[in-house]
Amino acid sequence: MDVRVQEAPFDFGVEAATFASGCASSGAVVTFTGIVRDVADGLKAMEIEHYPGMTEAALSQIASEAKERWSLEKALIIHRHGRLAPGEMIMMVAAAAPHRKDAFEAAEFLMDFLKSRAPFWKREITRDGATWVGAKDADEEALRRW
Amino acid sequence: MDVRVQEAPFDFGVEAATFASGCASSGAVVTFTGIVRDVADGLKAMEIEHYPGMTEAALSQIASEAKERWSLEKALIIHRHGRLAPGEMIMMVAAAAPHRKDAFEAAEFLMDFLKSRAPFWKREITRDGATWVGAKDADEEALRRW
Amino acid sequence: MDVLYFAWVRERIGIPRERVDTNAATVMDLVEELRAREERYAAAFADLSALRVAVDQTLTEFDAPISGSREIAFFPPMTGG
Amino acid sequence: MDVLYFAWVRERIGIPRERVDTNAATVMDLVEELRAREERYAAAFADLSALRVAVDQTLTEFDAPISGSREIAFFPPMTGG
Repeated sequence: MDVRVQEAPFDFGVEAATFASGCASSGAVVTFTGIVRDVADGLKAMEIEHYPGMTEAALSQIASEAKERWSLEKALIIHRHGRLAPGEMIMMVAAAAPHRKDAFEAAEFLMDFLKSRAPFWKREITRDGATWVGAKDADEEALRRW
Repeated sequence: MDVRVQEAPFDFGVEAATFASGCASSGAVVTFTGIVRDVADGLKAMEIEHYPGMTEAALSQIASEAKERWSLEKALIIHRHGRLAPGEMIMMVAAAAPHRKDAFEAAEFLMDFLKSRAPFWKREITRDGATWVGAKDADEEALRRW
Repeated sequence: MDVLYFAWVRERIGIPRERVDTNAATVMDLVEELRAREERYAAAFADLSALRVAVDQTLTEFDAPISGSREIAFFPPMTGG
Repeated sequence: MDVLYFAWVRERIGIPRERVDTNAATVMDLVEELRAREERYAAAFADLSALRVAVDQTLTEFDAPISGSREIAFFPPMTGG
């Protein structure tokens, strides 16, 4: 289990390959990557604030729970904070399991908890100023599945 | 949309990174990778037979349907055939969408159809000989979701 | 038309493909003709619930018409992914 | 104890953290004390349904006890991932 909270960019290709290459007893690897969308609404940057200490603890707990519930061989969470430009990768999760259903479910579980139970707050910077991103009802709803 | 059927290995890290880096308008990228399991049951190799011509057509059709149903920005399927050693990657799919739910669902859809509607047949080679892998009821069941 | 066999169907029949001259109207008619040929065909086509068929590279059912088709393929349930 | 503020709660109150001497028994008691201090606190804590609280870095409810706790954090619903 590997949890990293960092300001620096990460290399998705290298992380995904390294994760998958150590999964010979698993068979199924799912990754999710979140990217700052570069859409035509004048977004200049995404700023991500977090709660040092609690963030690492919350992510480790989420990863442990996923690992136990789906008998994962491995789980990985990388989440950045600070200022990110459009097109930059915000975070990734990866889950390795013997069967695809477990790998998919575990990755979705990790994402659903990251969205609304890990202490990160996103702020969008546009030409018109800065706006805190609001929590979505759909994200809270998604947690009920688990 | 990118569909590749090949005997040669592929570089998962490079493919995943290339796929994700071209997804600036998407926000959510999900990948799935299938690996020949290296378990303690004496598996020496996995041989994958396919139906040249029909394979490419079936994968393209599955990818097109996924792209349409979930408004994907991009979809990728790579599937190998021939003889693979334990630990080698068999295949990967990737899906890029504006929101994570769509990216996850599309990737699961691609996998469910690959499992039992794309003309591949797996054979396990062990010390005791060769055995064709049987289709699983659970895989047929999984298709009903869509 | 060309008739193709894959996986254990290919192994049981002993060849990957052959040219078949037939007036069979449906896949099932063709299966009956093949079954009547030789024991290895009868063995391969003994349990149709364990087989799948594609006509001109599209999955279909055993009652599908095949007149005018170029390529019929028989194989076990697929195990991709 | 240390009281921490994040995101727009931090902006509204104007500081990221402060030392608070309190005999508050629950989170809610602490909120009432802070509200009574100054307008900026009253504004930040006006709508508790828009706030979340963590006691010693664990998410909890506003009726949770805080005696003996070292660190209370207030923030809006999280938006990670």
